[in-house]
Amino acid sequence: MINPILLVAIPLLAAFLSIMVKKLSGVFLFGVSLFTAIGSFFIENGSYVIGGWKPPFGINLVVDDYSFLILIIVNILFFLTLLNGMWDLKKNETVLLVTLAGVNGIVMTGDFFNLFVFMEIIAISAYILASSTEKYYSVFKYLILGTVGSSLYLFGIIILYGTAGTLNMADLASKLPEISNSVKVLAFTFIFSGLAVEAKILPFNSWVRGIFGNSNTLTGPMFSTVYATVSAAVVGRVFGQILTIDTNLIYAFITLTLMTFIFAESAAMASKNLRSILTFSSIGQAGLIITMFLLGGFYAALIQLVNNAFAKMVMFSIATKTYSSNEDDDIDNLAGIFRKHYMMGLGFTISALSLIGLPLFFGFYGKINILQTAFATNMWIPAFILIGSIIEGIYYIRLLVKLWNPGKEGDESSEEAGTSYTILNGFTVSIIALVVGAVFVVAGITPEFLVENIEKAANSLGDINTYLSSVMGGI
Amino acid sequence: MKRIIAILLTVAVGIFIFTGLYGEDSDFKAFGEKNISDTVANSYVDKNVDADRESPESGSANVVTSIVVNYRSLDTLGEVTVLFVSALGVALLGGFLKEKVTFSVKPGFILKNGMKIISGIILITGIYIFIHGHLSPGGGFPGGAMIGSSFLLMYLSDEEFKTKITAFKIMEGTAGSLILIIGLAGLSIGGYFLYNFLPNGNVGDLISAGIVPILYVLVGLKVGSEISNLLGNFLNGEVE
Amino acid sequence: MIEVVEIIVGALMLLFAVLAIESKKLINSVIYMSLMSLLSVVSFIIMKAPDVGITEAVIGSGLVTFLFVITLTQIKKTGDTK
Amino acid sequence: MSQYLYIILMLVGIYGLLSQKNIIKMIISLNILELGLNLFIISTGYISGSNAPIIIFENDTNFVDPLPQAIVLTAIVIGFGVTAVALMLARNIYKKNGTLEIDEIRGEDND
Amino acid sequence: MALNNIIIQGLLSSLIVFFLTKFNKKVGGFFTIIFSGYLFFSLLSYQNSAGEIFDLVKFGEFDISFITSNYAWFFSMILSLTYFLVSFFNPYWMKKLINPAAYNLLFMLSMVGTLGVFYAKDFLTMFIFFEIVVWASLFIIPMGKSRKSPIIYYTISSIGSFSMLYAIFYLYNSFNTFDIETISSAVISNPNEYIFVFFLMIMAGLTKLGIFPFHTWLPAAHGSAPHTFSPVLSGGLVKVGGFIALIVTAVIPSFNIFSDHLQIMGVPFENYLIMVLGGISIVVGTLMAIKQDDAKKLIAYSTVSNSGYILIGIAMVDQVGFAGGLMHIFNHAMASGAMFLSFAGIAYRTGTTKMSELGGLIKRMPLSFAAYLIAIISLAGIPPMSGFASKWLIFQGLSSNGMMFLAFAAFLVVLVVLCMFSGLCLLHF
Repeated sequence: MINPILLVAIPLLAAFLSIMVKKLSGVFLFGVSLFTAIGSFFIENGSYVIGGWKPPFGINLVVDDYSFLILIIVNILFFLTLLNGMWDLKKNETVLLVTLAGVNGIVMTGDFFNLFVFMEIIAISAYILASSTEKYYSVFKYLILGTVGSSLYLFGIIILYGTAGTLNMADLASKLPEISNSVKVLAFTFIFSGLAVEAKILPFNSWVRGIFGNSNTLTGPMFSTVYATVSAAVVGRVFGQILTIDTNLIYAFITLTLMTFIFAESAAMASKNLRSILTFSSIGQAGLIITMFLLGGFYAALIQLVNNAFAKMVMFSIATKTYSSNEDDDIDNLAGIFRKHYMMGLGFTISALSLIGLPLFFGFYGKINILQTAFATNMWIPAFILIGSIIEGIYYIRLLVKLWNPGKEGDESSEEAGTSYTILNGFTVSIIALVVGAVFVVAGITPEFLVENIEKAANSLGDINTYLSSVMGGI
Repeated sequence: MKRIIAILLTVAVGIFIFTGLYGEDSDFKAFGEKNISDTVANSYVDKNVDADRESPESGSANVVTSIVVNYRSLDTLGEVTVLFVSALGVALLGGFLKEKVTFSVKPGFILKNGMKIISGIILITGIYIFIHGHLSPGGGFPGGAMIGSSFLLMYLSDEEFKTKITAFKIMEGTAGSLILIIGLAGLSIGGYFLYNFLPNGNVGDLISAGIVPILYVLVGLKVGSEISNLLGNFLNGEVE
Repeated sequence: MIEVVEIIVGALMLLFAVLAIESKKLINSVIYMSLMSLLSVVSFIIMKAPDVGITEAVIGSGLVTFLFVITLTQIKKTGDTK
Repeated sequence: MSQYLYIILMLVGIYGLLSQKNIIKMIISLNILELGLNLFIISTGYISGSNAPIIIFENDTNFVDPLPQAIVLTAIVIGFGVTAVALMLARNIYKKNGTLEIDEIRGEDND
Repeated sequence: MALNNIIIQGLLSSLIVFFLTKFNKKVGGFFTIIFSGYLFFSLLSYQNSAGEIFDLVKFGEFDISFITSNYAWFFSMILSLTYFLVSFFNPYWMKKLINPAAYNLLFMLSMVGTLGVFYAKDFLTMFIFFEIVVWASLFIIPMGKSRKSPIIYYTISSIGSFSMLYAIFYLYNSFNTFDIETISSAVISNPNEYIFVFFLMIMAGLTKLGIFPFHTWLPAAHGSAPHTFSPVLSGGLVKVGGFIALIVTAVIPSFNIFSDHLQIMGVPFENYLIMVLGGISIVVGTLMAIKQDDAKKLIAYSTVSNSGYILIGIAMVDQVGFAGGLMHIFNHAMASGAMFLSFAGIAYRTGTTKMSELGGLIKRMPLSFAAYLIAIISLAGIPPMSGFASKWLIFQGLSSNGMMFLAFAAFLVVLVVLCMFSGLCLLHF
């Protein structure tokens, strides 16, 4: 049993030490990420106050089942991503350590301004990681949008502070009924816009294409799994549990997220480029997951979150490795590449099929839960979700058919027609892909062993009272 | 055309904000009419957050300092980290950039030594500011910034000063590590991360407020070295 | 009385902001921006925030301006923009 | 009253971000936005007729709200870091593309 | 042998076949014969059992379970027989396939999927196995000629299956169950709600059967699939759509539910709409079939028209026509299977399926020719063959209900088919 603050403090300490002894920075990075990946299983539940100042006066870290689940997922993903991208670190070890600290902190924090600080840490590390692909203008767009978003978020929470006089999440949640409606609408809109930048929701996601579409084997999996998971999880914490929206504003937000889903899937349908397809699919999945969070279907949202995170990790690792090996990821030139890399192809295929929610794979369970939740609220939302997932299925099937079966239209597919590209040093990727694929299949047939924790997390996100008592218990 | 659209959007946002904030049914506290007693800051001012600690619980005369370094010290840690990361980022981007700033005018004798004197004065001012950060206005951030600007003058004045930049990395790393080590010491002694485990003394003394001045000095050193680092990298590209 | 000063300072800041955005030469807009942040120090002090005032004076109007100027000199060196 | 001016200052920054096409101008607009935001934050903590939150005499606690000041201290330093990174990016963009007008930058977005 | 064990063994057998084929192609091919035959014979014993419930697995909070019934036995017999017979071709085709291991895996998987659809106790189970059938058969098709036809196939069939999914969850939202029995007894009370569900659900049947608006995927998929899989597609998987139509119209008694709605010639207008679609696709399929040169595309279009017969027979719940429809399912499965297989043999020998290049085949491959001829005659509905009986029953049903238009269309089409196929035979063989 370890204190959750260590998940933030140890990586920071390692980061500060690693600039003094540059030689050991890689050792620090892998050791610390392994430590957090293992230690996240052993952190104690409860609320931890910093400096002994109890909330709402001090800052507190909250570890309930929800943040526990997210911490486990994020730290494991971080470690696997490092294993995949260890050829593309490019002197970013210290930045990655800081990123790890920020990610763990933003998941656990129970204070709105502290969330802002961790958001900035993650964002600036993201700008630096992204600029290692030397696509500076894309990074600049990301920087401008991210800074504007965090300023809007700060504006929102300051409006709340000026009205309710507190920055602590639990205290604010208990003071929320007294706040008048117009101030709520204003503050919620700004906080949502601020979080929507990282969460890739329209109209704030114009940066994603440049960043994800040009990613290398480190940044692609990192952004599409760790950052995506954390940003969605933060939106779930803030708008699912703390700032519950009781006005018609919720429909405006859901309209935005559903539009994000549909438009992103259509854009993925139109694009011919492996990383772009996966990019737009990530945007669409973010829209879907956040729709679920806003609808209150935390169980479905978390299942889809896990499904999307691991599937995207496998797919983005393979896609970025393909690009870095061949300097090209046009799917027409990649036809039949999985005939050469059978294991990667298997993992990629299972991940894709699980992402589009076909039976025998874990994604199907998430799909029926999503539909159940959506139907419980509204008749139109499931229709839109189904339309979007039809589109998603079509382009993923097109992708898989092309990558497995070389040959021109009209004659039998054959080995000879295959591509000349190969994927270099993909051993770890193959292993991880196979393992994740196996987990998807087993969890698709009997999901019990995997969904217990998710259910606990969803329940703990569902009831605010346990959260309040665990945080404000001292008062 | 784009301009007009921008104006329209901005005006729309402005109307949204103003109607939301100052509409008749809004209970947002108007300018200057705030009542501090209904915010959490009231207890910061009265220093009675934690009943079972001896009063004054956070002995720094400057309430802002006591908030920044004591009550909400994790924010400060995170902020120092932000500056740290941006210094790293400037270094990496400078590595891609590979161009160093040179000035057409070579600094003469007067300039060099005048700069040395002035930067020494600024340096001492900065150190004074963050040592007295818990008593008087200012503190770690402006003090550190002053240190940074004093070293900036050194950069500008003489060319071979840049070789000393690795010292800043050492200082940066040490100060950051020390902050975390004090925090972990608080965790081990008081049971809380960044716990104020030293006696508070009485308000207004130089040696008072427990770990607050120590932390603030460390924050100042770290910010100063980070800013010097950042400026150096900004001027010279990455320096290994 | 103090309110009048506040209003005047705020109005001047707005003026400088608009100038900084709309002026043709980049160096002018940088200078307008630093003037704006210097003025903001005054209103910080008026609003009883000396710490913020000092910090803004050193960082906001000192170092940021320096960074902008260095950037502009580098760009001017490698070729002029409008 | 002067709070309105600070909000308008933020709006001017947003307008600059929306309308300007030069990268340096965009960073300047970003700074204007952040400055207006900081002023607004401080103004929410202002109480007319109160002193700066520094204990000079014993038990004189007629202070303005100190928490926004702490927040703004943090925000200013973060803004400085972001500005430095942004300017470094601008230098890199200029070195790579030879321009700072975003309309003339091509070939970044994948496919 | 309990049903759920049979299904599980089928799933396992697909994996076994996969690794065996990796080990040796021919051995894997032979084992598909063994396993499909095993499934066929072990299902024979459920002829007279109805209402037995077998639980497969607990899927979250839902139960995946099977129930035996007579119509399910009938359909499963047809399907597993088709698979069994077709699987005899597999060992010889392994060397022509790019990906034999995956082929055998998906072959067995799609077979198990069809069985699961037939024996499903609730709609969720039905949908799960339906989707398994779709994606398992989907990945076999591009091993053949075309890389585009799988996309068409997936698009159309996912339009159908997703509308069915929407309907399923609509029902679950209102009745809080997936169970077919419970729902069929519950919807009688509120028929107007069932209209919506009826059309959404039969959409899946229509897409799978290739009825008129959705008929485009049949020639694309059947025409370009591997030669040994086309018979399964047209003889087997199309019948899954027939089964879903049966569930929606007959097992859930649409006649009683819509009894007080607008009746057209003794049939509720909902069913009549479906029958009209069937009639249209009879005509369309035949007319399209005439001008095809590729034999597989021709058979695919004839499949469209025969699906029209099946749909008419099933949607017209009248005693005689219903029997005709069910019987025609069997006939068409056998006949189209025979035709595709004979052409598979021809393609195996000659490498082409263009009929203009296949002159005088009767001398070289008399047996294939005979099988092809018999199948054609049976499909055309000429007396000695069983195709005549089923079509005659359908005509009777139609004419006894006075639907002369559909009867006439069907009859005319019989003539057209007759002329066409005989002409083709005389021309090309």
